Amino acid sequence: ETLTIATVNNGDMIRMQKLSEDFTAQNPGIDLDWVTLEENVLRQRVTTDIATKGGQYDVMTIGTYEVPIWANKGWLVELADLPSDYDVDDLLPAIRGGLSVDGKLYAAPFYGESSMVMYRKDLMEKAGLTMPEAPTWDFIAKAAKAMTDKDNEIYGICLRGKAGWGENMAFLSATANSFGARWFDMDWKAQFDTPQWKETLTFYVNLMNEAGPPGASSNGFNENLALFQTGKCGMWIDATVAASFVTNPKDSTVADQVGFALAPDNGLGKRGNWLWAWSLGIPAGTQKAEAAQKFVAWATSKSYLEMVAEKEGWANVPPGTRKSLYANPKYQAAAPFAQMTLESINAADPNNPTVDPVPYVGVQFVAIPEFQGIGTAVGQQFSAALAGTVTVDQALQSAQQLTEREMRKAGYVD
Amino acid sequence: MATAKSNVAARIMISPAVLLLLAWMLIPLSMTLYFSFLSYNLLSPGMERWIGFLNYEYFLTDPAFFSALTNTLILVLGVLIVTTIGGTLLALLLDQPIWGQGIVRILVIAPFFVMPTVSALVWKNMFMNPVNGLFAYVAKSVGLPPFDFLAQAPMLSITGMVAWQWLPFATLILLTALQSLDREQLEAAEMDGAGPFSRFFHIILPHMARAITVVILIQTIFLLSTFAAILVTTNGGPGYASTNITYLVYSQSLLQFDVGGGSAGGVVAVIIANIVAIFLMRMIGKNLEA
Amino acid sequence: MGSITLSNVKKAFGDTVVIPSIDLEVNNGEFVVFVGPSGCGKSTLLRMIAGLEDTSGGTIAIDGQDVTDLSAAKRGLAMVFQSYALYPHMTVRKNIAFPLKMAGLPAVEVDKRVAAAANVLNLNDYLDRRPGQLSGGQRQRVAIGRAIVREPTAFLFDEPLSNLDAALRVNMRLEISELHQTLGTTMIYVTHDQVEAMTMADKIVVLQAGRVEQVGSPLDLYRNPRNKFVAGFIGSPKMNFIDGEEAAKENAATIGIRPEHIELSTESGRWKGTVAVSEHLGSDTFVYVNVDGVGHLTARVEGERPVSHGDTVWLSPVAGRIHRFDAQDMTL
Amino acid sequence: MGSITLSNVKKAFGDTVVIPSIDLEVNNGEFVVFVGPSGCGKSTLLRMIAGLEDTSGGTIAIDGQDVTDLSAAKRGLAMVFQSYALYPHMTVRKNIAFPLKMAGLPAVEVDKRVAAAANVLNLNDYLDRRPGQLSGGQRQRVAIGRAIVREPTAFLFDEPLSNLDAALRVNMRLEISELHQTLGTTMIYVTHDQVEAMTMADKIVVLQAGRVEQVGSPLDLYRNPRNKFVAGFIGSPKMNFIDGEEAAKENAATIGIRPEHIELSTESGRWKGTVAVSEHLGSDTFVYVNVDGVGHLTARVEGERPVSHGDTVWLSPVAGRIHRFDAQDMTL
Amino acid sequence: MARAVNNKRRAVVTLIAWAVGIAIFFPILYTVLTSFKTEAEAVASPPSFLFFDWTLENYAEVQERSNYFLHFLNSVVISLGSTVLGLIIAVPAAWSMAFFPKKRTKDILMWMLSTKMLPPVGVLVPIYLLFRDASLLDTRTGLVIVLTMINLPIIVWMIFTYFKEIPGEILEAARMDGANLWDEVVYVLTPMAIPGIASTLLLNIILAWNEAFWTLNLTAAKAAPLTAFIASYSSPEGLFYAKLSAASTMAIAPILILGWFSQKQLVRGLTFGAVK
Ligand SMILES: Nc1ncnc2c1ncn2[C@@H]1O[C@H](COP(=O)(O)OP(=O)(O)OP(=O)(O)O)[C@@H](O)[C@H]1O
Ligand SMILES: Nc1ncnc2c1ncn2[C@@H]1O[C@H](COP(=O)(O)OP(=O)(O)OP(=O)(O)O)[C@@H](O)[C@H]1O
Ligand SMILES: [Mg+2]
Ligand SMILES: [Mg+2]
Repeated sequence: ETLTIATVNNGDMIRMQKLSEDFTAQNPGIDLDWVTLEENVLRQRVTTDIATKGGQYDVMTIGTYEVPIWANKGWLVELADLPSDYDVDDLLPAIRGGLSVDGKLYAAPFYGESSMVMYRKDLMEKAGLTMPEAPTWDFIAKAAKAMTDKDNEIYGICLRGKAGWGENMAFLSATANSFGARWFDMDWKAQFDTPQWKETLTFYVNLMNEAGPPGASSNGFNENLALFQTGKCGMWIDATVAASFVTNPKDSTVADQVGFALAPDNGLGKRGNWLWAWSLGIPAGTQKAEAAQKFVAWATSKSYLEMVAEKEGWANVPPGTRKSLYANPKYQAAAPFAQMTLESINAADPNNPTVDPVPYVGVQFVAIPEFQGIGTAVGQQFSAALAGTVTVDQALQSAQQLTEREMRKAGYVD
Repeated sequence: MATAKSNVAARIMISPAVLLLLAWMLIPLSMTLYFSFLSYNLLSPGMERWIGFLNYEYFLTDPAFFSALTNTLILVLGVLIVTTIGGTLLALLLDQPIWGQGIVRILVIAPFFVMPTVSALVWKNMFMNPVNGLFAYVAKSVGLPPFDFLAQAPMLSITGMVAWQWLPFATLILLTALQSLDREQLEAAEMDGAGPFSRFFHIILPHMARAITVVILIQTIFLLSTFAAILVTTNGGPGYASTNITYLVYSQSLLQFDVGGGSAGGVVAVIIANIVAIFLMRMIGKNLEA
Repeated sequence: MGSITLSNVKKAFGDTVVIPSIDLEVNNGEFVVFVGPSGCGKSTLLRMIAGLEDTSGGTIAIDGQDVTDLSAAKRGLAMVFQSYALYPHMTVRKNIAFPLKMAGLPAVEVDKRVAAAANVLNLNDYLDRRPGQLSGGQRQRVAIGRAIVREPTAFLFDEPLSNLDAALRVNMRLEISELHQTLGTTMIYVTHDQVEAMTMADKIVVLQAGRVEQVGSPLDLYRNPRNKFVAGFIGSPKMNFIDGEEAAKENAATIGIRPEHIELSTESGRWKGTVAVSEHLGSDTFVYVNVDGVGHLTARVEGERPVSHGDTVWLSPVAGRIHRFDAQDMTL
Repeated sequence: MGSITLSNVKKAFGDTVVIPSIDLEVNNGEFVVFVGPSGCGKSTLLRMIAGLEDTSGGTIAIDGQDVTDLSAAKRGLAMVFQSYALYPHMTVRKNIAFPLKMAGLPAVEVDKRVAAAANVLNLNDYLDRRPGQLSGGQRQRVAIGRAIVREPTAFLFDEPLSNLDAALRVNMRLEISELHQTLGTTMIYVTHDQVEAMTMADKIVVLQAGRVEQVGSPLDLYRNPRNKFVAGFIGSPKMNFIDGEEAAKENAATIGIRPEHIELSTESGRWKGTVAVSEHLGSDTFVYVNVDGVGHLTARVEGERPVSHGDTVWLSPVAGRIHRFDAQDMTL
Repeated sequence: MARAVNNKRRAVVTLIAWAVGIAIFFPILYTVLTSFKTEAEAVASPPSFLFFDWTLENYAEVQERSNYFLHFLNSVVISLGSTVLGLIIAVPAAWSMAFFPKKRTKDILMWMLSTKMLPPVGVLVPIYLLFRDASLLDTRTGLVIVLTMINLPIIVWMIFTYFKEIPGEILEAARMDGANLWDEVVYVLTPMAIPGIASTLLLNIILAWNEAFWTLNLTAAKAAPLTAFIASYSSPEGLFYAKLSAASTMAIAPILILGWFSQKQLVRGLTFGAVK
């Protein structure tokens, strides 16, 4: 029996691929075929496959966005037969909630993340400021300007600018939440014409223009990581998983100078952080559901974490899924960002993401099928605003129009 | 040379190619046509319903459509202009007797062998990146602020990248054409008192007209469906600044999984491609006959 | 005016010396033909005169003025190429007008001159066709038209008729001769067809391996070839050469007799032989005869002679028409 | 054996009738030459005989057997093409062996026959070369080798020499004639060069616009052309035609005199005229004369005659050599 | 009759030509160089060209991470397979069009080319569904079929222009020599067109090798060629320039080498009848 597993090409997944001999040794008779793809390609491939029942994959790596939608359509196998030592209750509640529908688990989290502030202690010190544990946006703006030294290629803040619902819109949606904005009101009416959005976007564009790196409108996670690692960013607000990279002296020139803080807020009760988990799900069409479930259980089990710790050190364990990991002193010692990560994850509430009530689930996304398209299209507009090719007002207006258009077409509003 | 028997054989021999291509074109195309009248989202299977021309209405009134159309034209024309002019100049250069001609030719050909994705990645990350890219480094070392190519001039940058890939192709064809020019014609022109420029414009260029047409035809075919370079570098942005028709259809059908809308876009793209094709064939037909 | 003087002109391609050294005088208005076997340097010499090829040494003067370092465009010569080298994308009119256009003449003048040239060459009906739509002879005429329209100091022709079929070649040959008579311009003409050479030239230059073997009028060369090479090269069918005993009788290493200077008899004569092939042209008969101890001889007989394969015939050279050569192949 | 009979053979390309109807008999062992102006249907006729082109009507029989519907491969004929049509990717040996290979002969037999053919054609030294490495004449020989190796019932040649230069053409002409004498096989030969026609043919077929104008031996056609067309077509230089008064004197609409049948005198004669051009070939002189009231006449004079442009000369036809034609151009 | 050229002029032209050639080649060169750098050096400023610590660790890592050989093999099978299949279909068609031209022949040829203008995304979903039903997803066979169909028009055109250059008389000569249709094609036509067929083969292998839309969308694991291999490096976490360069080098090297070795063939064939 051969399982075809579609994975995203990030470090933790690749490591799992390398360690999978452990699984095949335990389960003779099961072979693994890996399809490792870049995130966007992966999403496109697996979605096409599952929606057309192509049946090419037995295990898919999917995110918290897909799981509720797909589970509702009955496309995913419920993970009901997990082995007893799996300990479902050990999963972090926020994550588990995001992967369950009606209390049933449809995908097992491989790693989870939220977002937080990473900053350079040395530069902060040089600027004469101290980073509070839970900063406000005003402080961030002030610090960013103070740290910026463009002549030496030091930019106070690096934020995502590359268009995409999972790129700049992840950051901006989450940020908007903290500014009191939301995607839709309870009647699914788009909200980009509200002052909250205008405030969010103006703040973002101004901040980036004054203290951001050049070319920010094409920077995503990867580009910002490279910038931060080479010492060109004062602060970076992004995924918690980045913490282990920026503190790894092998890749990072600033490893010993990184500090962490919660994502900023504006005093409205919501922080600008998101929640995401790359998870393993099993498509309903597969003939090999049993073997697939064995694999999923293996890859997301406690023992897998221990195996990684043993082989690669605790700092490299996939984070953000299990309470037990954060309770583990060895992990806390090896990962100085552990506490901050946990707090960030706990601070996100997918079911109640915004200041004002919304009809949808999801912090930095809206869990409806149409969101990928809308999110990316809006992302394009905001990216253009950042690049300066349109004004903030124009970008918001276009965003409003296109969102209304798509929602009308999809039948949410008349 | 035709006898009745061989004519029958000729018909039989051509039919596999024609029938296969006909099938390849008609079957998916008719499915696409059918889908284009449905409300069909891949993520909502089983909810397809007939909605008439609504998909077309949405696609054609999409604010992105107009810029996609212009961008498609800019890209195709831009690359064609760069490659034909550049290719002609390069061909002229490589036609001269030089030492190590073989090696230079190899160097010039190389970009044609590079996968479009790889090329886009390399240009984007190692050259055009405003912080780590080589261009930024050069700009900084002469005291200029680095230019953010992909954000400030996305179409220009993409055109440049694609042109780099197609330049060798144009050069090769034009070079072969140039080398087929009867040297005596050039000498005759020289005797007739024509200087280098006159010789180029009156003799060489007209001689290469046919080759240039072929370059234009083949490249247009490939350029109309440029997509990897955009996907990898700008994702069509910022805004719609670098979205072309192909990318727009791609984003409809594979980012939004709106098969109905994507199919409508596909049909529109087919129509546009055919308009271009008819136009090109006219031009080619004229030039290939002579 | 159009006199051309080559002094000590040399040409080498890399290490290969193609023309060791040539001195040559072409007088104004003369029709000079270069002949010689393939590869002997005819084209190279012509191209050096044209300015299409650098000289490796020596000087070329046109009308007394040294043009050795002048570019082709500035020498004021016109050239007609073997391949015609017409511009395929231009109409006949444009082809002919091209040199004038390059010279920057006003349109009215251009039209006038093109019309005149077309008249001379009977091209009026074809002015708006492309070269591809013309027959070989018409193309040839266009090429000439392009040359004459500019009124050059001299014309250079490089085997201009070799791509035409036999009948057309005869016509064009006459046309070029007439043109020369009409215009009176100096012409240098390269060919390997010695009928052309004989009929057209005022002066023939016989070349071999880049050296001038003999210069003279056609009949001069026909009658008094300086050596065996020239003797064999001029005249058609080729001169018969006989060596050995028969030659010794005439006190020569080799003797040569032209086929038209052999008399054929079915009764008696100097050499007895058998007919191998006889070709009856109506006007003449060519008889190829094997003569024991002498070899193959060709005889040309006027009119129709009823000889055929296998017949025994006698051949006799016409008195006074025997050419004698020494061991160095020089005429005695 | 190799007799070929065409009965009422027609050919039309679409609506264009190229050959209205032709009857022709080629006897075994004959050397038949098709001549005629360009486009008259020579190649078409040959290709129909070969089987490369369907007939539009009538029958073709080889040795009495109807082959009209047989494919080219099965008619047992061999063809030599104008372009030689050698297989460029095969050595000379393979080229010659190809038809034998197609016929499925055993390798030993193939080798033997190829060797024999190569011997006949003097190709032994080139057997391992490719056609691209051969000279024009050698290629021509390979093409012939490919034809003879199979011992076909008849050979078909379509202008096989027209791509060769003058000197080579003479040689190859002789070789083909010798070959015919050696093999004795029927040969049909298309040419527009009438020297070839005259010298090679047993029987010449003169075609015009798809119709047979006359069939006969070369000298027959030379002496007794059936009409003006044949008279003008056979013989070189071309027959002089005179009409009007001078013709009326002979009771004809037109009279014709061949250049070799005109006597030239500087003192007296029938027609007085001025020399336009005189071409001195050494062996002969061609004199082009303008005669008032008669037109341009060409005279061929043996040897060297010191006449030149502008001289006044008298021309007289040789008695009994005048051809007379009626108003329908038929010989009287 | 090439004209002799003096050496000074030649030297100047050589200099310019080399400069231009190196400029055009530079991105590839730089990629290859970068693949031997460490990640830190890859983004270092100022960039280093030759004087850095050469390392093979990127290749080692890429090799460890993905099954390069499988992807490579798939690429070879798919590009070769589709080209050969295309040739098998195209040769008879081109033969027919070149030697038996009809009034419609040119229209057919142009129509064939115009099918190449169909934007692939427009028909992806139908093809995907058809392939799913025919169980061709993620199979080499499936990809061979798709790429054959995509490149068929180009193949037909190229072979057609090649055949056009072969004089009809040669085929007639073969017929006179007793060859039937099959002999004619096998012994005469095909060998004569070998250079053309070779260059068609090459160009189409290159096109198929680099085709990144269908190969990515119709494969998963088993049939995925090198384009999919690249897709797994195109945006890993962190911009690993050096590893990306190594993967890129590995993906393009085979075709680059093939192209270089056969460039004479390729150049000859790339004329598409553009040269008369
Ligand atoms: N560019 C060149 N490089 C080297 N050798 C050359 C070049 N051009 C001509 N030659 C050589 O110079 C010699 C004379 O050539 P040329 O073309 O002048 O001969 P030709 O008398 O015109 O012959 P043909 O009658 O065949 O035209 C030949 O041996 C030829 O090979
Ligand atoms: N395939 C064809 N379709 C239409 N007309 C044709 C075709 N082949 C030949 N013809 C016409 O048939 C006539 C006879 O042609 P053919 O080639 O037999 O002439 P030819 O006597 O061989 O001339 P040439 O001496 O120029 O070779 C010509 O008018 C020609 O245009
Ligand atoms: Mg020459
Ligand atoms: Mg013919």
